[in-house]
Amino acid sequence: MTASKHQRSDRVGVYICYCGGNISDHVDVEKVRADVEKIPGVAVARTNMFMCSDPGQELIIEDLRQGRIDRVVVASCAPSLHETTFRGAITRAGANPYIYEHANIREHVSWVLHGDRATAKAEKLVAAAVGKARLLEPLQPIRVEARRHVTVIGGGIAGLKAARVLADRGLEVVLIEKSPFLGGHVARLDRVAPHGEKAADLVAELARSVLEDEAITVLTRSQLVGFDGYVGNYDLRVRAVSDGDGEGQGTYVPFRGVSGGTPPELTIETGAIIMATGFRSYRPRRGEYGHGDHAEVVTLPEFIRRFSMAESADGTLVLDGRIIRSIAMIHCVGSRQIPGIHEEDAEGRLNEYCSRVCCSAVLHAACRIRERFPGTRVHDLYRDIRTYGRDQEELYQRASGAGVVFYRFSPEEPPRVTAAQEGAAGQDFPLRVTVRDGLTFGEEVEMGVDLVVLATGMEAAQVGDLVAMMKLPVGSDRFLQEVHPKLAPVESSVAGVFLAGTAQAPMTIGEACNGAAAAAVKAASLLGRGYLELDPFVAEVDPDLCQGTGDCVRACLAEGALEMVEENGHARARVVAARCLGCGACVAVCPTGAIDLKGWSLKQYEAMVDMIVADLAEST
Amino acid sequence: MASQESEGRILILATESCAYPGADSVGQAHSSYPANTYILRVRAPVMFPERFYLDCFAKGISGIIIMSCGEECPWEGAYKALADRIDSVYRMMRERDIDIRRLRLTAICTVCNRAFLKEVNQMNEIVSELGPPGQLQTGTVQAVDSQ
Amino acid sequence: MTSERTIRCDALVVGGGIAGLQAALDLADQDFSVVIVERDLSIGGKMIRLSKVFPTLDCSSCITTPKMASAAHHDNITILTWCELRALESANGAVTAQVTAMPRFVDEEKCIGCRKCEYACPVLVPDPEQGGFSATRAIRIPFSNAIPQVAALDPDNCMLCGRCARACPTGAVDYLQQPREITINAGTAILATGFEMTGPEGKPQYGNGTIPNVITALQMERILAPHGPYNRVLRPMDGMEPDSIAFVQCAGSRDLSMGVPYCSRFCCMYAIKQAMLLSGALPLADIVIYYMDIRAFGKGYEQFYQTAKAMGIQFVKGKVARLQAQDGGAVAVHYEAQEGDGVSVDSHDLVVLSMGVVPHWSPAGICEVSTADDHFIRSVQPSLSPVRTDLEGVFVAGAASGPKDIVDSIAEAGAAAMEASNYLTTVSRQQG
Amino acid sequence: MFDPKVITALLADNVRKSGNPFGLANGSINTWWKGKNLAGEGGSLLLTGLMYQMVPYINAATGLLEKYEDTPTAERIRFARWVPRFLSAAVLKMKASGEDRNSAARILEDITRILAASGVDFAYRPELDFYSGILLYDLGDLDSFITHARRVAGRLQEAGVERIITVDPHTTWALKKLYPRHAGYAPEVRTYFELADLSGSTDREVTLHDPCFYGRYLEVSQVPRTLLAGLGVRCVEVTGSGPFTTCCGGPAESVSPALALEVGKRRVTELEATGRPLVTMCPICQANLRRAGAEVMDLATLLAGIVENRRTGDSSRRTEDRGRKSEEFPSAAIE
Amino acid sequence: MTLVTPDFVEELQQYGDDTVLRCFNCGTCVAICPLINDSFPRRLIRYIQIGARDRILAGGRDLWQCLHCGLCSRTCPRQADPAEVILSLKRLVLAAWREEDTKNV
Repeated sequence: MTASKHQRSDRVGVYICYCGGNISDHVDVEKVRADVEKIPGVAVARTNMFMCSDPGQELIIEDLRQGRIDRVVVASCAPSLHETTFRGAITRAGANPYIYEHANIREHVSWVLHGDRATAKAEKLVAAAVGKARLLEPLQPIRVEARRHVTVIGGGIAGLKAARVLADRGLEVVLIEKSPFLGGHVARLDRVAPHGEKAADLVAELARSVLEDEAITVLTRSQLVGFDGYVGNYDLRVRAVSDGDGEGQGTYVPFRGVSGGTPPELTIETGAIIMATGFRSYRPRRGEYGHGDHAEVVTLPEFIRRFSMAESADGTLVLDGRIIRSIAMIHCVGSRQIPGIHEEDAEGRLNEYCSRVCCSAVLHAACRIRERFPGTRVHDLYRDIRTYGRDQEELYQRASGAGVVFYRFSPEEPPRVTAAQEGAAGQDFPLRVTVRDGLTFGEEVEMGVDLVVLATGMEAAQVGDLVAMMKLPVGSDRFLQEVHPKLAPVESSVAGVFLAGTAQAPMTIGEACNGAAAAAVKAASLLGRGYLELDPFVAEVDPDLCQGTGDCVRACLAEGALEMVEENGHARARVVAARCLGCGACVAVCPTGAIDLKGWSLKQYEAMVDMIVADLAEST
Repeated sequence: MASQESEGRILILATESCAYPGADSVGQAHSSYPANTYILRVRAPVMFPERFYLDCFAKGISGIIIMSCGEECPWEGAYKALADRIDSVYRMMRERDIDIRRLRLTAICTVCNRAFLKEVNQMNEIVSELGPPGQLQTGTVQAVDSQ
Repeated sequence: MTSERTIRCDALVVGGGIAGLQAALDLADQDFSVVIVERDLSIGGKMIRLSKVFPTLDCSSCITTPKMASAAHHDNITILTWCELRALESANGAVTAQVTAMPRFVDEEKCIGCRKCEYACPVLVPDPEQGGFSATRAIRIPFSNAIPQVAALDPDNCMLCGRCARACPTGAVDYLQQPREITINAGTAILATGFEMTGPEGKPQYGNGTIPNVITALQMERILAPHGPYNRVLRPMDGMEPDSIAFVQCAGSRDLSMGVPYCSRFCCMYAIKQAMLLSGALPLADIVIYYMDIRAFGKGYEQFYQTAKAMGIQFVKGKVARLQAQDGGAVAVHYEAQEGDGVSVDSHDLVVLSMGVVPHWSPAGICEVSTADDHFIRSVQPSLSPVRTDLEGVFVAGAASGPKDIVDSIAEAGAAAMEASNYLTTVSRQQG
Repeated sequence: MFDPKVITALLADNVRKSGNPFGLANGSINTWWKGKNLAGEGGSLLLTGLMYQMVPYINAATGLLEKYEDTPTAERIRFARWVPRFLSAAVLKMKASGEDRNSAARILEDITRILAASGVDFAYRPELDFYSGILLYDLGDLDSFITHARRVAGRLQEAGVERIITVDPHTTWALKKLYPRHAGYAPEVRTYFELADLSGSTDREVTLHDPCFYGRYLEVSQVPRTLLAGLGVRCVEVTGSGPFTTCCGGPAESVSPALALEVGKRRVTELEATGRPLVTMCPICQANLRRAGAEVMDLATLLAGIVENRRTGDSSRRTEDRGRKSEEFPSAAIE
Repeated sequence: MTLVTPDFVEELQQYGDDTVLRCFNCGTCVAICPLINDSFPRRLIRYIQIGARDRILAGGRDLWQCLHCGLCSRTCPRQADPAEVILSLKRLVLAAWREEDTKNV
């Protein structure tokens, strides 16, 4: 609290710009100057052809240096153009930049009004700015010490990538993974669509470089159980989970990943957290496309694993000793579900979103089958082919060229998988798939198959414990929710907690790695200096006025930005500046006016209104 | 437009991320609108308590337009809190016999020139029709430093 | 008038669209100094010219301007607009770029963006920023929220009458301005050169651009923008309010016969978005989207698509084979109604083409970074590090490496900034 | 529509017997060259492929088929095993109009003038001017086409022909693309307008109808445009042009004259929208578009007219050619 | 109900076509075709893809409505060359007819 809290400045300098006629053609700038000079508190009022020019700025600097003024108002164009210019000039004069207020008399006056009315309105706006300026306080950016340390939760591809790039940037990293292995779902793939890199290579190389890096502590079979603190200064507790067996550290185990070490129970002091908690593969309901009823119906992940051990019989695929002459692959299993058509899960939920990666994954698998086993037919049953990404459409083309036959079904009439009827023509296959095919003019077509592969989608990982503990928002799709898809796409609403990869939404490996690096760059920007510099526009409590009602805490939009503390036996509100967003939601609800927003205070607005209505008061 | 312009003063609380640049955009387009409009730049209008609005009317402001970011508000939850607040201001205005058309909550984007002009002109018509709000409480105004 | 100027910085970002701005901000926020080189008169790229953006239907300008302003006011960022990259080399941990600052014929330092020149100019030209639907002047600020707010004179249309120079309060108009060469010495570079849309020209099936009331999606963006050319939805030929609007998907993508075999990725979503906005502006209009596959793959996209269906927007599966002008400005759409009557010809008042997305810039002859068959910049590690090119120290972000929606471009820009930062860190460690 | 099975069999039979689809002796239809004193040796061989010469017979046959197609008889006999006996050589010969024959002859003569004016060294040998067999290929009778093509190729190879100048798109396509693949014969093939190098000047506008084979399959539609532009003729384009040209309907004549007419009419409407004189460079296109009601000039007529500075486009010009007595010439039938 | 028998594609390859599987059923050929007001080329292509040989033979004569003008092939987004497919089918149908005739004789 500064001593001058309730005092008004008497040394406001007002500078009015001609803007080369843009203002002065419509506003009588000299009249404004003359009238403004009479406003109480105004020490100096000057005009200039171009306030933004060096001579214009010099006027301000000189007056400040000479001590003629201690508050500045410039009346010129829109603040978006030159507010920073004039704050800069004030800084150059050795003063605090926050003693500045801007009056917009070009965009809001001279460009929309002419004649006396323009001059009168300009005067009012300048007067209002003076009213506010008199109450302005010098402010300092809020400096919060921050640990140059990031904790990454999840040892899948996104977590590994985030850890890798953060360590390269010189930050310390702890990587926490629940399972004994690093690599997540990617480790369970064989080759990666659309280019066909070996998933094992991708994972092994990245995981080993993470394990070998001294700046990264890898904790496998570990779980986050405690979360406390705030941005830049989080305290985490990690506990070992007795889940499964590991191998020697750094060993690559096919379809499981790279083995990590065994963790101690520990506490981590960290500056930021990256959520790379990944996804869960959709598990078909019993009976969904015959899954569970027929052994020949498998999910795509299961198929990929078995296919890695495929054998050939004269160019025909052999899986687990069974000759596979014909395969049906069905898209959108557990994705793009529609209320009223699809069955809800046990918790009454539907996966209404598209899982994004399945189309390419299916087509990639289909190409691999056809190219390696030309004797095996592949039927692809889809709703829309979504080969959106680079080289993905080409994969679709390649699949067509390789002889994959496509069928388009509508969600209202999905394919039916049934056991083949005895004696029916062409039915020496164990299963038959029937579908009303949009491509064949809506006719029902039928195919005999040895295997049905279901392209199961992605579901949000089960991280309810973390969500509850860290108070993270989740979307209606149950994935972790970012603040805004474009303005803050990897930021969660908890400051210093970022989202990476499929924790946020279904993504390809490339997209997950991009997401991870994008989250990492935010963490690096945040913590790079070892301290955070936050806008000074935060709430401020006057303990003398605070009655401890707690209304402000309830109104606060940011978790933990306001708290109640005991002070001399009285409950008082306290602002945690590092968490305050500066929205002012608390200001409105305080019954005693004890809380206000620095730099944008309610009192300042009241002063502005007073200036706008000042002549009304005179006339009464 | 000038001939129909009311003497009543209209206060516009415009959010710094949406509506205030929106008003700048109207200026850039040189679209004229009534002169009795005073645009104040705010971070989030959710900071104003009920009494702020009532005081404004008491001080002689004839109409207030809150130009928010609407659903694009950068503060999650602020818009809803604001809407609730305005409902309660309306209640209080009715109790005090102040025509609730004098206060309006709207969303204006950075390039919503037409919407801006429409809001301003409509409010101008309203305050022309209604005249100044009740009796002035000079006491509040005298709080202005007048040495 | 030609003057040499050398700028030193940590990172050069080529392209000031949303990807370039995001990458620059993410670098600058780590205290790296950044120079953005933008070919256009303003930063903001394609995004600043859009109406609203899917799937949130946020006002595009409101999302872009804060990023533009942060970049413009950032202490660590220098923005060079109207600059052409002539050469970009990377060697020994350093990047050197040659840039030509094209003449605006207006002194950037003196111009205060007041537009007096624009009002004085007697030459009316079709406004490229409004899809050519409205007029602007031969000297102008390119569009209302352009950054910088500096006028530029279009020498192709200027008739050198001198009125702008007389009107200018700061004497900024300079008819003799010459190109200036700038050398940029940086530690790393990010290519965020973005995309361009193919036009209807060269597509005889769609009338080669000669059929009235067949417009491109970017033109529709302007019509729908709150500060668009008509202030409402009208069709360009006769100002009629269209009762029936068609969107033709894959009008320049997924089509070997048009030389763009790949998917342009975001057309499905913007068509759905435009359809939704249209149905808001013209509640009684019939809106049809002709498509092959609806690719609503991103977060919230499928739900957006289903909402559009529920709003009554029609989705017709079938690629439009041909468009034909009809009497009264209507357009005949020829397609196979696969879920209906087979060969069909439907008439619409306005047709919007979702054209193909192609790179905005080619590195050929400028930079040794290689491109793939699709002409976009090649990523050497498409899975683990999609932002990496085959030129050391040079990274790529956004649509420069393939069509990408805004969300994906922003994420990739962050990733490019991260990798570029690490490159700088590594080089300085090695050298220091 | 007539039974394609029967039509195909009939045409294949005719080609086998006479070397052309009508069962007429090549010598009896190929008479245009007489009295022209064309060089028989040296340079490239001008090979008309007899397409222009066949137009009078195509018109005659189409006229006859047309009469039957829409009758109740046709309904009953649709796709039946029915031999249209009126398609006999004798009937066709009788029905072929003298004017059509003269018109075709004049176009071919114009082509020789264009070649001469361009300084092209060419020879014409009526006994080596064969029908390419293209219709058999189009109808799907690949075996018959190959048999015929091999015979033609054999004769040309035997005569040492390595460079060929063609005058119509169908023959050009067949010789350029199909003969190398199916008959093992790959001479250098150029159309006459690709070789044309003309001077002259005029100031007029026309609309070109690109034949499918030139515009789409061979992609040479820019060649006549450039040539014309050099002579002061501007081409006013329709959307369906070049590689995206719209079919004239002609090729359907043999199975469905009604269909051919319908397609032709649609194309005529498209073309006539420019309001300019119509020009094409294919005898089939010209015949079918004329049947659909359009005035269509051949490119050769236009070019020759400009070079010789004569007025073109008047179908009744040069009446002195009319009724010129046709001379018989030794058989050019194969074998 | 049609039972899919994809082997037909291979049979057709003898008659020249090897592009039919490239077709992704967009319908361009159908709507661009100047002469047939039916789902003509794609219908046949689709029948080939699912192996509906009998249907193709039953409607074999309709193939000859195709003028081989090539517009469908030119505009085909997948370069599936519908015109060439039709030509191959004509050959296949002719061969089938001839075989039938031989049998009858």
